[in-house]
Amino acid sequence: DTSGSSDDGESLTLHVHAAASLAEPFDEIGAMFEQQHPGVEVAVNYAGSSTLVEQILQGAPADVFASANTANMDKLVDAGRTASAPVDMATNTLEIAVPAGNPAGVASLEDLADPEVALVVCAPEVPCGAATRTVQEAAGLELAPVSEEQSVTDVLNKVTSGQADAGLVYTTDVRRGGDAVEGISFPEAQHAVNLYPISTVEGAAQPELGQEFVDLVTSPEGQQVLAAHGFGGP
Amino acid sequence: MTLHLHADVPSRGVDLRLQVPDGGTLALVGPNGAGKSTVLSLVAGTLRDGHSRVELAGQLLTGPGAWVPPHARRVTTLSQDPVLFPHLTARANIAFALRARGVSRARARGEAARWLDELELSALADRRPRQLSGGQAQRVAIARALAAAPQLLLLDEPMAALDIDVAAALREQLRHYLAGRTAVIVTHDVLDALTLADSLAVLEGGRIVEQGAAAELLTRPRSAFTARFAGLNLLTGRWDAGAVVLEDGSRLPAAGAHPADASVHAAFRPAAVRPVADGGLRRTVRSLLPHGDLVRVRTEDLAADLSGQQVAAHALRPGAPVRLAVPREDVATYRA
Amino acid sequence: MTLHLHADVPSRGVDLRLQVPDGGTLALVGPNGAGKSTVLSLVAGTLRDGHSRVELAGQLLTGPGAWVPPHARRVTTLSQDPVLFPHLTARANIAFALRARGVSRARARGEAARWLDELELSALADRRPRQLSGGQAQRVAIARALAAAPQLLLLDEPMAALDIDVAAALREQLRHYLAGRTAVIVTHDVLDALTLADSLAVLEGGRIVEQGAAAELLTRPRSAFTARFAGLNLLTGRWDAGAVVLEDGSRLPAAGAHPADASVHAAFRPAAVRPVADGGLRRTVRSLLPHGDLVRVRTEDLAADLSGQQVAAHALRPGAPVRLAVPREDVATYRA
Amino acid sequence: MSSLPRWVLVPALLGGGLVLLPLLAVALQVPWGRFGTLITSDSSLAALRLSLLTAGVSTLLCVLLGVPMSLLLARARVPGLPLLRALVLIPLVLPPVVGGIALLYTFGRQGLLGRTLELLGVQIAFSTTAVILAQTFVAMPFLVISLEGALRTAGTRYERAAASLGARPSRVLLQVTLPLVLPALASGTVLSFARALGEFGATITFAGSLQGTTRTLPLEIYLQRESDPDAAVALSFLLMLVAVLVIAVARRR
Amino acid sequence: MSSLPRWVLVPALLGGGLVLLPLLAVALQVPWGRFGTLITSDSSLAALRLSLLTAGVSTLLCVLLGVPMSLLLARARVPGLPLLRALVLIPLVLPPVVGGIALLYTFGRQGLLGRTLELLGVQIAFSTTAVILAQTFVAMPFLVISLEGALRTAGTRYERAAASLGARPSRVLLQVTLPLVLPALASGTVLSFARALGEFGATITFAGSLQGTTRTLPLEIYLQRESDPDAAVALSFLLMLVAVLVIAVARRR
Ligand SMILES: [Mg+2]
Ligand SMILES: [Mg+2]
Ligand SMILES: [Mg+2]
Repeated sequence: DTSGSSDDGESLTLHVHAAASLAEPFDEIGAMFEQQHPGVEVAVNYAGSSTLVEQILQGAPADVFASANTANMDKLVDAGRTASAPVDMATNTLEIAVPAGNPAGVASLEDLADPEVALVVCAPEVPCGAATRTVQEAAGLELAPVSEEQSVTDVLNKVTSGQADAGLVYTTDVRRGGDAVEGISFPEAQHAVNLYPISTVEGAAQPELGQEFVDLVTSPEGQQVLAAHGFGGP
Repeated sequence: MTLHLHADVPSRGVDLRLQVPDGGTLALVGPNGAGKSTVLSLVAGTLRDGHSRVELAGQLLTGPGAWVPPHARRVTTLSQDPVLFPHLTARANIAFALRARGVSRARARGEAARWLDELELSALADRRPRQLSGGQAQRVAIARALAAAPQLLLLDEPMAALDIDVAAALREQLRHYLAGRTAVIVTHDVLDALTLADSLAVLEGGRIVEQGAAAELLTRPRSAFTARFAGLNLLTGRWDAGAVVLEDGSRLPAAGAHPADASVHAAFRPAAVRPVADGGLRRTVRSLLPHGDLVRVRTEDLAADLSGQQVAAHALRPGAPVRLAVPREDVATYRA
Repeated sequence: MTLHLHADVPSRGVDLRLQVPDGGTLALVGPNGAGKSTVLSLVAGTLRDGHSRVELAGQLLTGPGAWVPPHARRVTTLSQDPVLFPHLTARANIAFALRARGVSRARARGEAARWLDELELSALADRRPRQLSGGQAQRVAIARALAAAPQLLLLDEPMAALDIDVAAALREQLRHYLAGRTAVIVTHDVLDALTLADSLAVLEGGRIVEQGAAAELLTRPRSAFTARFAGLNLLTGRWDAGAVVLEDGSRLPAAGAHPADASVHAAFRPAAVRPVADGGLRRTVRSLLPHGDLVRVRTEDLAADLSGQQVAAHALRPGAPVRLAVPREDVATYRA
Repeated sequence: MSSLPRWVLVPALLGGGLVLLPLLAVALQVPWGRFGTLITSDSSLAALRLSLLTAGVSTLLCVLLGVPMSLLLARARVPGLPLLRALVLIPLVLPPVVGGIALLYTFGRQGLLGRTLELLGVQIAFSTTAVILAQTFVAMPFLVISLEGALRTAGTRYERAAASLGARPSRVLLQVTLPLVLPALASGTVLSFARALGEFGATITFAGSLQGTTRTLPLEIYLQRESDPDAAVALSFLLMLVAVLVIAVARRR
Repeated sequence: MSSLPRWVLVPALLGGGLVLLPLLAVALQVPWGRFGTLITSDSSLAALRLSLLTAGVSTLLCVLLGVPMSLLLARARVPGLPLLRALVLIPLVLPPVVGGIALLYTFGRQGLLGRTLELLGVQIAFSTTAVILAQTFVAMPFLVISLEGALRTAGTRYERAAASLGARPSRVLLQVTLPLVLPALASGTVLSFARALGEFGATITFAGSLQGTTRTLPLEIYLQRESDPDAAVALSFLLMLVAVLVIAVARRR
């Protein structure tokens, strides 16, 4: 049985749908949860938050949904598929990512307006792009990016591969990029703090376990893991 | 297993009726496009066009409200191309036909071996078609067709792609196997018609222009095509006291007895024609071509096979006038 | 434009030398697999195997250190399949050959029209190959080949795929065009050899077994293949006072004058053979086949064209003994 | 001897370079020292195992369903066949993500068939079955395009000969038609397998990405890019290697 | 008449359903009332325009480079040809994202050729050129696979006849070989165009996404899914429509 939705008591699978940016902390929290609940397997489906909402609405087995923004969590709420009120579990703020060595010599947000700098940002249609727009307006800057990507991951990849001189990504992404990127924080980032809500899903196969997973994430233990990967507190 | 056919395919301008008695072999001859292939496709069931009717051994195969698919007709076609299945050995090709009619695997193997033996193919049993010569492949195709035990065999120029020697040998074998089997053969070769068929139908423009016993038709042709096919000269005129009076008034002495003024055909072999100094038929030489050890001289409407000496003595060359005579006893006449 | 060829292709067991003088036409005959195609491919430049040498009009086309690609050889092949370009009209097919040798577009159009006219194809100028009959297509192919103005024309069974009538007409046209052109023709048809070629080479097993003037070779064949190809009976024996003494001791009276005991060939037409009650050569009938208006009777080694009366009078049927005689003057003899 | 004009080499080499250089570039990026370790990690092995299993089953489905489709497209004479052929080939050119959306609309819980299937207790989306469906959807046209062309080229003369010998249609199909197009069938099968193995967009959209259940090798590569780019490159190279082997085997005659 | 056994219909219809139902499902989801508005928005039109332009140029490149490659693969007689053919066909089966990574490693600013190109003042990253390169990379094998098969099937007898008439290789190629395989060339060209039009993964990985410069229709569809799913479905349907038309034209004989 690969669907994992069996409740024959032998082994239970908890289906967690989490935004791709949560991959590393959630892998760790999942392992912790499995340790605390012998016989339970945590299966995390990582993808863009909007894809996850769509998949849950189309019938993907789901116990927990962790979104990278409130807009997508709201979609699930509006569809009546949340089992409890969503809880904010983390925040994330924008940071400038530059390739190792900072070849374009970027030092501040203003430098990104330089037409010589190949800047990559998220498209306004996706959450990180909305945040970028807010920051840009707060700083009164006119940025001319060479690309407006679908996801923050695509932005990060353009920077790590050296295609772009700079990109606007979340703090956690700079950390994920490892040695290939350097992060430059800037004060305007505080104008666009991104909230990560988490909720159990209506119609879940494991409602109690789901709630326990949400509780673990919001517990000090879980928060510590998130912080270790660069996330801010709610 | 008598075949009754009414071929009526307006799209190809074919409208004719044919019949082949049980055990008989009918040769279909005629120029390209005369409708020979149409007839074969109708009988084989690969053509369903028009308002045709095919009845074999009392069963309506094609007709109003009737349609027996090709595989259920028990009509097998053997064509110029042996169409041996390239992925099967000679033996397996023959066994295929046996298996197709329900013979068990074990018996099919034995029977295939018998057929291979019969056609002197045993040494080639395990060869694939591409390892066979044209004649060998065609022999396998014959064995395979016969192994299918068809009620009617269709032969579509079966020897056209073979070397002369091979064709002659195969013709003999076919003659043996066609005896007693009902068959239709389409051919461009008079030898096929004479060797293999009892009756002959000459097709032109989708119609039958001559029909009858093969030997009779080919010795007493009535159309220019049949005469050319049979290798004979054919003239037509009125009978007048031991001679045929042609359209231009010239007289061709001939054997036969007919009422005066009767319209008659005169047929004679090119080898019987000789050039003469006086009398004879006045013609103009069109071409000279070697013909075996003789020279075939063609005029407007006649062919003559002459020796080199004759050609030289009468100074025959294209454009030259010539007078041609035929011994009376070599000119067969019959009512037109 | 003399052709000198040394074909040496060990992988196909071919090793022979040939020569065609300027303006001459050589016929290559022989059983399947004798090496005829290998010779043509070597000359055309589509085969580069072995240690062969091809020299045309003084230029080394294939040889040690020399290799002229096919398109630069000015050697054009005309085969059984006309290989007309299917996307071009008859006119454009001919114009292609002209354009290929650098003729301007305007002149090519005019010259193509001339060729179409010459071969009576003008009415078909704008047809595509699939709208042409076999004979028409082959005439376009001839026009196209001639329009290429090759130094050497290779003909690979050019009439093999045509109806008898069409083949005969085309043979005449080819004869006209080959006069004065250097050409090699591969054929299975004695008519082609006699009509089109001045010299003849008989190939067997990759070697030349007979070679000489076509007319001479075909009236005085020296091999069984050549005799069969020429349609003659061939016997070999010792000369003894106006007769050929065969191996079994029987005597065949024959024309000629040779030293006593000389080894000689005797050749005679099947039509010259007649059955006799006494004497003659003792043979057994193998098969009877209609042959024009006669019957071709085959024995172990002889063929006889007899009338129906003769067959009936001597009760000839497969297996029956027969005594065959030939008028002395019809038996040509020559030193073996 | 080839009789191609020599200038043909220039664009041919340019084109070859355009395709081959990127493959070489990936090979150069592979961290060869860690290659073995990277491709034998738990998640890599799970992905490889799942990929081979699903691609195998998908290929089987492609053959079982695609061969009859090819036969109909090549042999049947009904009006509208060109349109049908075009429709069947769409997955070949559709962005796989759109293909995944289309599959969701069909087999998803609220999809065309999904509701009925749900009532019957069958859950397809986000299961290994969904991966197989997605792969079959994108890979089938490769089989059809290979086989249909071969069936047309082979023509019907052997089939007509077999029927003339009295063989029923099933016998003709199994003993004549299919053996004759075996090379094309083999080649189409292998192309389908390779395409199924490389399938990404439709899978992630329709089946999700769950280790051991729906996370095939391409999805694992995509995920690894985030955390361990070296592993992603190593797995990409592995995938390319399998694809080359598989195509080389398929196209050899 | 078709002589297929009747049971062939069952799997054929199942397979047809598997491919056709999802297409139907998308059609049913299209918000027909707003269809016109959705596909004529600024961003949709910019994406459509860019897609047609880049797919057109890519197709031209596929023909210019792919025809010579097909000729070499079909006619040249050198050892290792099956391997070369397999390598050239890889993009057919490679997950496009991996293709994009491979292109990055080659033409990226720090790639194999990218550094040299950068020194020469050629900037490929984030340009329309990058989109065209990505599309050409993934679409070329479609042209090669169509044309090479046709060239093999057509054989060399017309070419040999043309050479025998004295035609030089270039004349043979342009006036005999190519006209003879014109149907396959047309079909391969149209398949390439369709594939280029649907290209997504390699483009987003290699070229980025900027309205009017690199954001083609598939990227626009993907982006619209985030903000306006109705628009995404409408654009998907438009893309399918173009693909069907294009393939139907290509495969009609
Ligand atoms: Mg009979
Ligand atoms: Mg015919
Ligand atoms: Mg001459």
